[in-house]
Amino acid sequence: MSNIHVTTTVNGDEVEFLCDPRETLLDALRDKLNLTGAKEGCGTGDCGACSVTMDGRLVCSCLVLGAEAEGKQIGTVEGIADGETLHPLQQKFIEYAALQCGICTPGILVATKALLEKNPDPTETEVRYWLAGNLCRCTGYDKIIRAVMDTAADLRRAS
Amino acid sequence: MVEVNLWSGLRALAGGQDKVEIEANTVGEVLAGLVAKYPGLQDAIDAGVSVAVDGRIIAFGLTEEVKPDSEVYLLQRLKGG
Amino acid sequence: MDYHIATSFDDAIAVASKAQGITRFLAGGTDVLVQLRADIVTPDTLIDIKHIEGVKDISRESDGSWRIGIAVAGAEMTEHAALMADWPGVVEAMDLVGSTQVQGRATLTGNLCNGSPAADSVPAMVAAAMSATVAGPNGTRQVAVKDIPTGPGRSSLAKGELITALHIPARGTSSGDAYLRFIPRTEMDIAVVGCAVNLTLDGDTITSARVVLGAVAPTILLVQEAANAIIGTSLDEAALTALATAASAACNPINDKRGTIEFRTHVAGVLAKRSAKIAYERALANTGNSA
Amino acid sequence: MALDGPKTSGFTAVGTTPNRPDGLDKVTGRAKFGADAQAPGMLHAAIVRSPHAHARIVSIDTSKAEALKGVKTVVTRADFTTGLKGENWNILENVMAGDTALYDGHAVAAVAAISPLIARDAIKLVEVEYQVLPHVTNVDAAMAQDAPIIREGAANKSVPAGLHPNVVRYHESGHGDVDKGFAAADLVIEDHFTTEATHQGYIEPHACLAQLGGDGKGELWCCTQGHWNVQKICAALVGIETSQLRVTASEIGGGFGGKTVVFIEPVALALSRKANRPVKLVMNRSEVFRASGPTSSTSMDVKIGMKNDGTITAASGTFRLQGGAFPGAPMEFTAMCAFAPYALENVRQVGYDVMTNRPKQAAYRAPGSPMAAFAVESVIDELCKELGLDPIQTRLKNASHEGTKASFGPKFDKIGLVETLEAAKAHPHFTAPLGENQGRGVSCGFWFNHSGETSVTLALSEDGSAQIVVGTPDIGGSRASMALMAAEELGIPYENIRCTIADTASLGYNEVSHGSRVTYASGLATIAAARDAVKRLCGRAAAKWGIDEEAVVWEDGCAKPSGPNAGDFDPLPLAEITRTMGATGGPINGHFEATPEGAGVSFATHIVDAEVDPETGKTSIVRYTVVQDAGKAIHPAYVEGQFQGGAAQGIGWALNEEYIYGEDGRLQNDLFLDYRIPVASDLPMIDTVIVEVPNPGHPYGVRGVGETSICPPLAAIANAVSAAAGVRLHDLPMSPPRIRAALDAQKDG
Repeated sequence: MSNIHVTTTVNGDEVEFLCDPRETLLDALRDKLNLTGAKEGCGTGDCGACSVTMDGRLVCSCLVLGAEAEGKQIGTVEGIADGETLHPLQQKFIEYAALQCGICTPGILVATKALLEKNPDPTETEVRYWLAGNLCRCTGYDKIIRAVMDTAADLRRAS
Repeated sequence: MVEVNLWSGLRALAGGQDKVEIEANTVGEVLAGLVAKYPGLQDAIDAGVSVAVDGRIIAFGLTEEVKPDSEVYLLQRLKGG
Repeated sequence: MDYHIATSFDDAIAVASKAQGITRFLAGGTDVLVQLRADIVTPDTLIDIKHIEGVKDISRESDGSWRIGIAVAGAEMTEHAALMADWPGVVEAMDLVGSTQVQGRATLTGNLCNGSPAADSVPAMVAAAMSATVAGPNGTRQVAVKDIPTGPGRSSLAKGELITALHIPARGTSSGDAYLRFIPRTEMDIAVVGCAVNLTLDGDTITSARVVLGAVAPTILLVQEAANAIIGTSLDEAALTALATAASAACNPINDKRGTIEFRTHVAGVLAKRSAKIAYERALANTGNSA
Repeated sequence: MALDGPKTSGFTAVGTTPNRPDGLDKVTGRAKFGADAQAPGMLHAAIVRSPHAHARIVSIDTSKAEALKGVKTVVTRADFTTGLKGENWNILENVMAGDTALYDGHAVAAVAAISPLIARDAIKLVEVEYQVLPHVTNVDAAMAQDAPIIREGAANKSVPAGLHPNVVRYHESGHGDVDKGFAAADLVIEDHFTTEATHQGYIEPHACLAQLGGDGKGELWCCTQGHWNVQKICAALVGIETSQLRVTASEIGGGFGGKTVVFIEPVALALSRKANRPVKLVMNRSEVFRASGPTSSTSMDVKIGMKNDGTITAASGTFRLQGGAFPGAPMEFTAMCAFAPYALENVRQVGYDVMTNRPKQAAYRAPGSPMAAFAVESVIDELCKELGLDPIQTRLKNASHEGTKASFGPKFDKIGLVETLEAAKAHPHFTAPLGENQGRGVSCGFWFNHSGETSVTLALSEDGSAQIVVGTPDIGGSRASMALMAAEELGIPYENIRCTIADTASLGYNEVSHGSRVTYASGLATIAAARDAVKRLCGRAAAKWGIDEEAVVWEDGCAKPSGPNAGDFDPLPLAEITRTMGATGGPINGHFEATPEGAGVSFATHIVDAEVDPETGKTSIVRYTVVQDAGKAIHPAYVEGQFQGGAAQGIGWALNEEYIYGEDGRLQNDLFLDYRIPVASDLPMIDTVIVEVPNPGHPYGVRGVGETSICPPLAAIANAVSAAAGVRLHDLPMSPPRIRAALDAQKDG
């Protein structure tokens, strides 16, 4: 079995890893690069806990092969904060109690950050449909949606 | 003597009674007294019971006090999610 | 599993023709990877076709028709305003596949080649009379999308063949398309029933129509009787009732974890009516000025 | 602890909503969950699972798997302890099949290899020869005379003679004379209801990292609701002493009852011992659905008699629950919770625990209660409709209150059902206009709540900060609640307190985080430990001042003389005392080790509006309001979160979630694709009203809040859907095909 050598950029850092062709980007992030923020909740693209961005596009890292990351820009939850300054979404999620167990939180943060970059003024319905692929079993989504809407409003006021 | 109320499923194991008089000052003595009187209850008690004393549901504490006029109910051991 | 990045379609065809065992092409990968992870299909050869020139392009040809590259993701179609204006039914059908995340990867071609009778985009593609360019060791041919799936998980493509582009006809004036599906939740489910309608008007009278059902038979169904029920009408209540009856009559579904025979048969009629109404409104609004 | 009645006013920390201590870790991705642990030299494991619902295991040939490059070891049942009895035997049998595979997904062997891929490849090389046996997965079918027997002799003595051997436990309780009561009714309605098994649906699959040496000493890292329980069971199953196994609970990615038991942990330990290397074992989603612990499915009959004025004259119910291939379906809770909201003179409830060829059920949020409420509250709704009565007024008329003889026997202490009903009645939702095809449903729900063995240590630092060490894994923000309660007692800021979940070697025994017990029991223990520390702080002040310890009081974070007679001394702040504590008698800690008894029961009332598309049978939840008695909300935002989460899970259970078994006895929907939990776009905002009727058994009046919130939704939604569709739904989930079929049946009938 021959492994594939991959060079990619994760959260701005150029990294390299070797992977089996069957391994996913999620496997590579977690097992090769020690970035365990992305979680495997299903392995079938149904739960969104493994959400990352690839060249700016939101994807499930469980549905991307590690080999496909070659030459790409990958963004994970570990890259959302700027040093010790949290992204406004991260701050708001804590303040709004928008997480209980927190297993879905990395994926939801990556997904909502991508949403607000694309659409700074989403309606509640737009937020809900954008996040339909991010399952949360604890919160009933209420406080998550409120945190996202309020962050969006803050960011609009600030810009 | 304390009057102990059994759930009716236990009646068959307690001589057809669902109220049993036991000499007891604690929950532990209630349970020991029940088994002494009706050995058939041993399995059910071993499987886990809670005891409601005057409306307070005691899940474990064998040392909890029972008074002669206490309302005492045997309940199946509580657990949860 | 061998992973091969194809540099051209000829390269992909050459590798696929020589490959032993199971070969899969990787575009969006949202089906290939699920099947790989679940040990349903572990390909011996996986050919990544995303690096071939032009596969990410959406382009309007000189005759007004559209060419969709085989690695164009659903999200890229949704973001393409002119394509959306011409063929909202096709674009919305693709957009219904999976989550936002899946939309970042999944492709029309993949949805077609996966061979699921419940694939959302396929009824819309067939209603739109789309075609595919298929290339293989023996050359290139044009195939109607309708003729590509031959049963669950099966296609009419031969060994070494692959789709190199999809084509949507020019959107004439006074015509419109729509696709609706039924799922129990609001998102993330596989269609229990899907229905696409594409029609053209003369004034307020339907002059041509294609009605296509998904998830109610081993392959998607192009239902001529359903189209006949509304051609020549202005989609009045009687026509809608006849449409629903014809759509339900064409169904040959199964009972499974997603729905019953009775339910699918009934809902096919409901969706046919609702899709036809949307397509009709779009056709009325399509005066040709938008393009 | 002695209670003089709960503190009900003058709170400074309790009732505020500060940020949670684990918030930063969880929004930055660095919180370590079950699958995030690594160890040097770690192997990866995978489990071979039965593809049959019921089959005798004729032989297992592991030689090909063992020959695969990179495979280090394989275990089967032979690698576990023998001679276990009772529940430990059941657990072992479930963790690794013995002679017989009892359900689709039952573990039969496991492999450890140098990579997850090799382990997965290797399990395909383990050759198991099965002799397929007849199977049964439906509860009613499993009770029928011709049903295949899952295991002879599994029934206990409670089961009346003449029942099928698959009926393994029986419950009966009640009081009064139900026949007389029914005779006195103006209207009696009796109906049959079913619910399908659902899964807790936690997003984090079970995961663990185990290390066990030939010296009998082990380390285990796992996601669990209760690591002392894991320690006890795993030690027994692999045959080591309990104290030799140290278990650390990771951050837990949801549990809801499903992580109160063990599935993979003993397997990882056995592999580790045999390979003499650390072993990581992580379930995939399919394994979670097929082989963890879903809830029971039910078949229920409920009969209720009512006077024209709404008075309930009698109620009876029969509740049949299947709990998979082992005893334990929570039918006694179904029975005992069923009529608990109502003050009834005549009531009788019967429960059957039935074995089937399904995975061993585990607790799911108020185990057994939601199904009972579904049946009972549906019948009450029908009675109200037939008699033209208001649903809330009728429930108020019959509501249990302090002193009511509960349907399960004893008298209720102080409870808050009436208060939740009054709050629901006053809520604008209850009288808001409804749109076309919409209906409104109301339901009450009840759960006991639980306490259990609890240990807490509170340690003060020299700088005046405090650390609390608790043993109940934090599944919803409990570390914040503990810190709030300690801040309240110590009189220091919340931010100066850190709460940690200890491993099993660092604290005394703690029962599992279940039964809504954490804020009650660990909270009570935290308060007691803080008071213990305060007593020592007062002692140091007394010594310094040369007065009696009894003459010192603790107020606003300072020791003060209790009055003018005690002496005239400046208040001594906590940090002043701790600064010199090493020299004034040593470290100052507080402890609590006991089993608090006094978890108050709790009630909720939910209101829901549903819209049903009559053409497709699709239901949308358009408005939802939860009203629940929390006793006292320590961190109100997290209480709201529990209310909302329970409602959302209830919505899934009511509308779309179900275990679907095929004719072959295999689970057909073992992925989130077809096990349809609610997604963000399925739900509206969920309004909450926190009612506070203090629990006399807690110093601040806390009642557990985690579970009661899932009791009313099934019924409330069924009542709303039935009102919207104009036809009564008796079976969950109320999926679109079911609603369409009910509408068609009504039209034909």
